[in-house]
Amino acid sequence: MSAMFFWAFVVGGLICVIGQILMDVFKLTPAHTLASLVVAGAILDGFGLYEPLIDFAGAGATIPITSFGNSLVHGALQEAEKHGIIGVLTGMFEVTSAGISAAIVFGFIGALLFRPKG
Amino acid sequence: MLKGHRTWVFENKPAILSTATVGGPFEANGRIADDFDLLHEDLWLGEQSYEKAHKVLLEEAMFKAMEKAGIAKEKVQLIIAGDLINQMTPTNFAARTIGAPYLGVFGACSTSMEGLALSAFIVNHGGADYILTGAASHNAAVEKQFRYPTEYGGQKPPTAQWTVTGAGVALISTYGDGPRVTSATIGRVVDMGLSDPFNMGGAMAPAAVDTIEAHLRDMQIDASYYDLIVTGDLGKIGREISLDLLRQHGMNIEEERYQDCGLIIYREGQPVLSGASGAGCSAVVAYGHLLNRMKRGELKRILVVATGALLSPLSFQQNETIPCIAHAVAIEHGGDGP
Amino acid sequence: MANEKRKRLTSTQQEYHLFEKERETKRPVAKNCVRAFLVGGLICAVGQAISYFYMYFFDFTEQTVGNPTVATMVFLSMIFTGLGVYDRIAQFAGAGSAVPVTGFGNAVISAAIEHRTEGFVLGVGANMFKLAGSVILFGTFAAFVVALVKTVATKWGGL
Amino acid sequence: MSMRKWLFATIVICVWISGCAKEREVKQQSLQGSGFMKTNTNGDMQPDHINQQTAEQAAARIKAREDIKDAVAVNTSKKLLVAYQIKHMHRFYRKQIEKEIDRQLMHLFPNYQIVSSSDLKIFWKTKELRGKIGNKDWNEKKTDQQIEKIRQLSEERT
Repeated sequence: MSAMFFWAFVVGGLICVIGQILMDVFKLTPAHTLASLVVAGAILDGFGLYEPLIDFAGAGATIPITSFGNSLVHGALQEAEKHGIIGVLTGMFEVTSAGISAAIVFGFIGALLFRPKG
Repeated sequence: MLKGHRTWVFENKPAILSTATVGGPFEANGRIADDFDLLHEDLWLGEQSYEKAHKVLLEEAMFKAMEKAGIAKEKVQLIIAGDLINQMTPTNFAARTIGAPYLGVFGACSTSMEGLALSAFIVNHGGADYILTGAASHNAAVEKQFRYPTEYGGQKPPTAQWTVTGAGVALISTYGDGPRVTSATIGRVVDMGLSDPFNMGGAMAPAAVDTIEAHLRDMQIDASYYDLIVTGDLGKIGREISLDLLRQHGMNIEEERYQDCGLIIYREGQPVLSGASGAGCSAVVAYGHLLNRMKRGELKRILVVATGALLSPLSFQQNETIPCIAHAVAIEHGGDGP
Repeated sequence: MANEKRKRLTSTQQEYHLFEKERETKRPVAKNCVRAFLVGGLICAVGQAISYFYMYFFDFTEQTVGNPTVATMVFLSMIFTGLGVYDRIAQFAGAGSAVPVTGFGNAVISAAIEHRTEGFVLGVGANMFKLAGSVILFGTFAAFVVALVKTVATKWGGL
Repeated sequence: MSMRKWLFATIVICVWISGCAKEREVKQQSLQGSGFMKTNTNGDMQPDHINQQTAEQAAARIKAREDIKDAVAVNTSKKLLVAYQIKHMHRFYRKQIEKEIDRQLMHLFPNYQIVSSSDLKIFWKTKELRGKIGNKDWNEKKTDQQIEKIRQLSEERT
């Protein structure tokens, strides 16, 4: 289990370093950086490479935003298996709903509770 | 009266009767906290929104300036002011409160000197007896509009600058005593093709250089005529670049006599990266700190060159470069001009 | 794109670019990367701890623990954002706090908090995704393309 | 400034400590679990309890693989539940290893319905169940139900 923590730290940290390089060296805005990483995650899953990374690094691969692209592809593929090509469209948010719905719900609660501190 | 190509000389020598500056909590921890008339502990100023707080900053500075000069608001014949928020609503609302005739001006961070130049011109030619001029900015309101939500975690590069929360207002008149506004040079838009909104200093430096050179050329004076040439908000990088540019152009200028409002206002160690910026930056430093130093006799003649980056978030997203401008106004003690 | 931009510039502008670049404070890339690694790694390790917590005390498996973990991380992100701490951490950590899902949460929540003054419908509702929206758009579209290609390839390409 | 630094440091430490605390917690718990199991296996086996020979054999077979760290198994007369942990450096190939082990088990124990998983949660659950089998009031029916429950859990997907 401690190996899991170690690799989660290392892999998660490395994905963040890639993001930092995109921002600092390629001068991308944070929004561009995150969008690029999400697309990268989706493509990696297309090649079947992201799941093994999750098996290996656990939260180190599921917590970075790249996993968002991965789960979108996963949902789409799962549904596609069941319902054919139309499943690609309908299954997309099946797996990712947690991140988005949590962000929406907590975003609203946050707006009720807090004011920007500046 | 026009002198040279684009410099006005004010032969009636309008006086700055009084000034007032208001700042926020971050400024209260800064280097020139003592030069503020009013400092707020709360970034919200007790208001419902940052935009409202922004309006209050300017209102308070205006009332304070009138109070210090002993001029009732009915006697003010014109307000020339501006800020950075869309359609200048904070200034519009502040002008509504005062109720005097009002001209809103936008020159981004150069608004303070744009307003002062216009006010001096109008007063000089008898267009008004008393004019209130000023500029304000509010860190959170400006960040919200130009960058990201204030609580958003985006790392700012070392070239970025910190928007001042503050308002500086001056009351201009030909009657009465005070430092005199002797001349002003209106800048032209200079665009050197830079497009990084997190590096305004680098973009604005050529505009400042252009205006300083034009002013000295038009007035046929040397840089050493002024005890201090102070730029608006070039920050560390912009100041260095403009100093190098001036020297490259053969201008003899001493390091200590060439300063930047964006570097004066905050203390070393405050997390402002390259320095301060914002419409309020040159306004609070010039109308507060610098005029106080003139009153104490430390400075006799200063040239304030307020710099502005005339971009919007939209123009940046559409890949436009950053057009920049700088307006210079000479303020002299007692007003014995050249 | 950068080259195209440069071509449009006059020679004076190009000259100034070089002049300016020489004097510009460089981004401390190496330092930033180390910080991003440490903070990003730490956030992921916390995520790992949370998922073990859920696995141990509730009936979640490694397969299903992702959702509650992500939700908890976004919740923590809300607390830190609301207290005005997340942007401070981010100035230190850079991508280290932006890339994990907490950064996604921060983008949504900071926009929501910021625009509360414009009301809950036109302010919070309309602006919530002004930063994070692009992540959802590009993620969804890329996933659509990838999944489509893969489905078509396996069905008719005999892969 | 110093205030801000302090605040930041505090948060980092808090987050870190809470992370570590959780880890320790989990570790302790899992240690307790293994102790629990030991006392039970060492205890006297009741004759009317289900014969766990198949399970022992399966666990030993899986444990013998070089990519497996630990394995635990439970069986009834019809079902065989095997849970195992893959060595960390082999986790990249988790899917292949799972398939291989499935095939291996089916080959070795063709008379059983096989449920196998490399999931940590399933491992914990199986271990717990293995411990319970020694209890007096435990019977085959209960084991069967439990195996069914674990199978369902292991098949859950998000």
